[in-house]
Amino acid sequence: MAETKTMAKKPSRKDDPLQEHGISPELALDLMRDMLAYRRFEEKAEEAYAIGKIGGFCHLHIGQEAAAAGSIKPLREDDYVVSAYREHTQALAKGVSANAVMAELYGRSGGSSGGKGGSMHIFDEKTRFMGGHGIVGGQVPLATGIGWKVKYRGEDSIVLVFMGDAAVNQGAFHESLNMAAVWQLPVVYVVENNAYGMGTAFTRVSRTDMVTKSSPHGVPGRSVDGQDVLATYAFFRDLAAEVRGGAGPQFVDLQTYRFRGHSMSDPVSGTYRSVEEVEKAKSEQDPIALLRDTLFAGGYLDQAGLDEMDREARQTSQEAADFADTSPVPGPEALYRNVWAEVNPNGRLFFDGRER
Amino acid sequence: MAETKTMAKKPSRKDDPLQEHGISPELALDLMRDMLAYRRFEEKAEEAYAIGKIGGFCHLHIGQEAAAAGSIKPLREDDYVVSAYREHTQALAKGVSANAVMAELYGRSGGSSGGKGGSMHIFDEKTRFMGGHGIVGGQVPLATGIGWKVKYRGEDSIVLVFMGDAAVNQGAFHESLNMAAVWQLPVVYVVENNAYGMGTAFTRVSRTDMVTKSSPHGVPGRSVDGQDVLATYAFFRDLAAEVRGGAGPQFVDLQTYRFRGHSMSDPVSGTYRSVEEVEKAKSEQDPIALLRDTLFAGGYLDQAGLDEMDREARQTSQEAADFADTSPVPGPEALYRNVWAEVNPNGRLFFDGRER
Amino acid sequence: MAVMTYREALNQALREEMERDPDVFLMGEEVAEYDGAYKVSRGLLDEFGDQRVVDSPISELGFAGLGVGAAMAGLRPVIEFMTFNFAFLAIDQVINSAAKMYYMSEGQFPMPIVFRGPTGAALQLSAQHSQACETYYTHAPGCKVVTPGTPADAKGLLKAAIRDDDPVAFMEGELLYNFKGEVPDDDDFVIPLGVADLKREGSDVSIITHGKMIHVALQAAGKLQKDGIEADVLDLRTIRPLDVDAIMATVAKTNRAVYLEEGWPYAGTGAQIVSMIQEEAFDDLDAPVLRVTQADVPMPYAKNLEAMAKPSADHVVGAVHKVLYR
Amino acid sequence: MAVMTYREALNQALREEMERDPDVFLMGEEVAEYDGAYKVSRGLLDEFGDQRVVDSPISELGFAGLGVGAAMAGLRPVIEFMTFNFAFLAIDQVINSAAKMYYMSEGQFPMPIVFRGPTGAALQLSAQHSQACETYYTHAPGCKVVTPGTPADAKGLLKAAIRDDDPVAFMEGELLYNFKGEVPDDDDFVIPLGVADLKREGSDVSIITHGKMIHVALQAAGKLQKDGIEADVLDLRTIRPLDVDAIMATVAKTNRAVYLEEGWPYAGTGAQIVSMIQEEAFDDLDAPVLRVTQADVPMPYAKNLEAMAKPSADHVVGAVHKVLYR
Ligand SMILES: Cc1ncc(C[n+]2csc(CCOP(=O)(O)OP(=O)(O)O)c2C)c(N)n1
Ligand SMILES: Cc1ncc(C[n+]2csc(CCOP(=O)(O)OP(=O)(O)O)c2C)c(N)n1
Ligand SMILES: [Mg+2]
Ligand SMILES: [Mg+2]
Repeated sequence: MAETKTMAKKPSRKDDPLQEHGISPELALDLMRDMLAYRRFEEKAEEAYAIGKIGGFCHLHIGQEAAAAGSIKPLREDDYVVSAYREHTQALAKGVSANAVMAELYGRSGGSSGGKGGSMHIFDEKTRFMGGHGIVGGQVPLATGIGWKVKYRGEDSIVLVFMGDAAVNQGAFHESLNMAAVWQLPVVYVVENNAYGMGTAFTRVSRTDMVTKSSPHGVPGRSVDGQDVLATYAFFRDLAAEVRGGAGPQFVDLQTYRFRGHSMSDPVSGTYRSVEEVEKAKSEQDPIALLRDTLFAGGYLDQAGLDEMDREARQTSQEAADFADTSPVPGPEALYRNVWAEVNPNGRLFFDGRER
Repeated sequence: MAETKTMAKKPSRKDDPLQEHGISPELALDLMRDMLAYRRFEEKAEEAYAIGKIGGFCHLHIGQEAAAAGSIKPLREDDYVVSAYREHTQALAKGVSANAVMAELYGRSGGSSGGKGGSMHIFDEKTRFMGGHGIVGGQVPLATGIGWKVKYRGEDSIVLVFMGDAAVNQGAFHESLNMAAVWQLPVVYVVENNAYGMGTAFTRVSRTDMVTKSSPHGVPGRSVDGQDVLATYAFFRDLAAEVRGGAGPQFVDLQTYRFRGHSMSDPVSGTYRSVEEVEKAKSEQDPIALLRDTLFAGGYLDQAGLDEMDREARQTSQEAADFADTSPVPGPEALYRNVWAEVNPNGRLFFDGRER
Repeated sequence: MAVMTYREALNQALREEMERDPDVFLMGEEVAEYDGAYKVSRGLLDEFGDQRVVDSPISELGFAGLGVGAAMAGLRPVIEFMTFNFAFLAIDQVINSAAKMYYMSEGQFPMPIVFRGPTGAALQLSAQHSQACETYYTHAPGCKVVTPGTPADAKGLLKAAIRDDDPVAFMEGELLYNFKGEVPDDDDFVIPLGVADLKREGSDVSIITHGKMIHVALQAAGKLQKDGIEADVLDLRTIRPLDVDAIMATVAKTNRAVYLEEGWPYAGTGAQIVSMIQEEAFDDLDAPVLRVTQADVPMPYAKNLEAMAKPSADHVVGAVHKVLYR
Repeated sequence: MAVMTYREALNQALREEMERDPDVFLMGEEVAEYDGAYKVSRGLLDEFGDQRVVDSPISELGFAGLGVGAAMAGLRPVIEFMTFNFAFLAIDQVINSAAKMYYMSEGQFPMPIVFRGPTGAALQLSAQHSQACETYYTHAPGCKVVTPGTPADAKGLLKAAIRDDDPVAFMEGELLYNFKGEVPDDDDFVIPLGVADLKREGSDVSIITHGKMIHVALQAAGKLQKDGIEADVLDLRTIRPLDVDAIMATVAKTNRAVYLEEGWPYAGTGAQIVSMIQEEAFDDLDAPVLRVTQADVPMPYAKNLEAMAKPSADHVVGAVHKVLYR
């Protein structure tokens, strides 16, 4: 676990974190743009949910933007990303358009799944964003299978799969890591460790540290400060290279924090965490503020530049909302479309006796 | 893992293993009687299967007798034992009569489950032998729940659950150990590590050693030589005391070897293990022969005494077979009996439209 | 009669049974500190403590099996699935362990356990969170299935389920939790399993249903009345045990029936009941028994598609007209 | 026509499809070095190597989900469950992932995966190893279910299932593996899904069934002939897609039907088909359609009880006499 230490929260920063992490000013500014885009996108979704434009469960990623940008941006286009239901910004990071994601949240035909998947089921085959899955832990075996395909075909893509801290208590997690280790699959299993599964602190459902969870399977585990986008980017840039080089499956404890409630239907704080705890995290651990300070300190960005970036971010999310709003709802023919990929010429497949 | 070492195979024996392990001559002789009884019982079952008196799947414990005697004999009457489908001799060890177990294998009304469970489903409420379960790993959560009850009621029983080496790759195993650790349940999770799951060597389905499998859950793991009944007895005697004293859940890698095929329908050896490997184990790792040598060397037993013990063992198993043979098959009324514990006064529960 | 929500009725049933029997405990995700994802267990942690109201890890297979083991050893667990959609992970322990234990052990181990939580669709929760799961639990002998549609039924049936010595899948409805209704004050109000309830009387047609669909059935009955059609609305309340006498009685009276259910058609509850009606009341039938179900598709997210997919009062009215040859 | 066992027919189908398409691979417990628990994959490891014939750990949920992920990424996995009894552990991945993926993604991810293995009872394997699991897979839209009863059907349908772009639960029978029959030599012999097969012709009554029960049905038909009763024996072969035309055709011909299946009655395949018959062929029926199923109990171990529990030719004969009012 030597690396655990070196990667742990608050690495002793040198004068210039960009240099420390080998990140160019341009890239650092891009990461700022990305995180702002995610933040404004989620805030727009929050607004839209409040006025009933978005329904169902809606899980926001606010506070966890660095985890998305820092882990996904280092990937190649032909790498795969799989996630759970808190995946809007991860989809954006992998290259799905804000319009397509927002329209999906709105349940419109312009959405990434034509409005049939919704917030928890963003899929985009082109950018290899493989969902968007609602059963806690259910995406972990899927990612393992995608890694299997990469190895089977002798390709050099890698697979990044995200799960929450609570998902490591699912058997599917352990079964998957064991198989990935046995077959040495190019899969990086990333826990977005925001310390809580809904209202349950991880410490109440585990006696050990997150980073140990992969140990019985022979999958190396490391922790990284997921609020520090530069550290996170550098970490995943290097890890992706290792895995592409044949290092086999990896486990990452990506330490972050959720600024909102579990979903739009849940309270931000309550018996399970105090208002103070949340406020403290917001003021000290906001990944956007942290990068801003670094960029200001290094003279890479000033307030005017930041305001301009933010204006763009707000505009993009506003345009996404406008696109979603004007995108038509799915037509009735969509109801029975794509239940079956192959409607066999013989035999009945639908049994509800309704007209189609 | 310090203990792992000290407990590992071939402990450096002092002149007298009985003294080394604090085991009285009487107890050592009892353990010999027990193991002989198990061996002869299983051989009788083998015979009966060959002539069609026993059907279905029948998994023998031959070669693993020390694992049963050494782990279960130290327990109290009010301790619980739960197992999988290779459980005949474990049931005997916990105090279920040879007659009841054999009659169950024969599918007779005198069986422990009235002939309705069979070889894989030996249950005996009186002796707290809690089955006899056929789904690999399925018994592990059950044992965790029995441990929950012990803690819930503030009792000081402990629970011993047996599983095969292949079962640790089931999610149920990991979910259970995590819960047992979180709630500090008095459960000892014992892997009867006979190195193979059917035709699959453990090394082909795991990259790590068995003893590490409990590590992410904060459950201590230790290995013990399951062919050495004295070492095994001493180990479980001490461990039972620890757990009864509040040490919390434990994990044991009980190293043993299967002398027969996976079940009566499977070959003893084949592509998955060589005849030589099996023969070597039989000649060097037979738990009965190992104890015999110790007892002879220490002058606690001679050939005549052993022959007498063996005669008794053969007689007991013969009597069990005779009992089973003469025990009536279940009457037709047994078919619909005990599907429901409570047949509600209202409403229909059976839907086959048959006469009952 | 007190008026309370379905949620409060369940909460009362849990509280009363936990007070009555120290062996009853509640375990599941978020049931304790969070008061339950749907607040069904509100206040129970404070009243009964963390040994009897227990937050579990997200390990459905594990804690369902833990409950089964605890029941083998003599406790009476109430295992909450946040929703039955997640219980697919645990179904091995429900079917292979709970439903068979008593039989495999020839009566040595009764299985007094309740698995409870919402089933079926709420609003726009999409394909993985909107399934009506009854069929997965009714098919195998050894498991009872209870589907209350009103606060009174929720309270009386949950108390009966907890007292029952067999495993019970107790299926609630997320959209029912806020539904208000009268509940008898009787502090030991128990509704026996296996007794259907005629929620409305009519003579022209029988609308037979269970669970939250009773409200759709009653809505349909109201619409039908305007066309001068009087419908019996029979709420089965428990689908195993099944009140077959009540089913045959309403069919004998009206000679025409429609089965309404929330789930998918293929091998649904309706399929079982329709096939029983034609088998046991063949000569009473003046028309085939029709079924109204969810559209035979995974539940879509889009609001308009979800509304189309769900069985509606209009679907029921249409089916009733068909069986009346109108 | 070559005569071969059901096992050999499956083995041929796997070999031919793996030769035909490099994306097809077989994964499951003991499928490689052990040649399969029931030797269905004999020789395939040597021929295709350990990347395409893969021994898995005992992790049903994990390797079923791995297959689903591999299918999302473009492979065509054949996942073997040693038996479907063990697939209860994996059903979340079959229903929540495989059956819904194509719909949730609006057609972006077809799911060309086959889950195969034996279903139903063999001999004295007791309650946890003797279940007919069809209902758990037919209920949810998105999953196809195939149940071949002869070597020819086994070969032709497995090839079709592997080529199908939807998830298919391919259910075999342990007691069928040694069953011999003729299989066309045509080296590309494929039987399309959704086409039933009239295994015997008669005019007095229709015995409709699927899977290994066709042999019980034919046995019953033989007995009935002695009493001068001629039975149609319709083998559905695939129960989703379902050849409804063939069902209605035989009912229209005989006006009397019995559904025979190996599994439990409540919400079984028979319930679905009987309810469809009364709905779509009401006026063709001269008698109620009866069902013959396993006794509604977990499978007991004792030989005599197991024999009683299984549906037999005599049960079928009895039901036929009833529908003929004999
Ligand atoms: C199998 C399953 N059980 C329960 C749920 C309900 N649920 C959805 S998210 C969640 C908490 C997950 O927490 P975590 O894994 O930490 O992810 P986070 O929400 O913090 O990102 C629960 C209990 C579910 N979707 N699936
Ligand atoms: C869930 C499940 N999968 C597969 C099987 C079939 N099966 C029975 S025993 C066995 C091998 C288990 O090996 P191990 O756990 O090492 O126990 P052992 O037989 O060596 O005692 C398998 C694959 C099963 N019974 N349950
Ligand atoms: Mg979390
Ligand atoms: Mg083994």
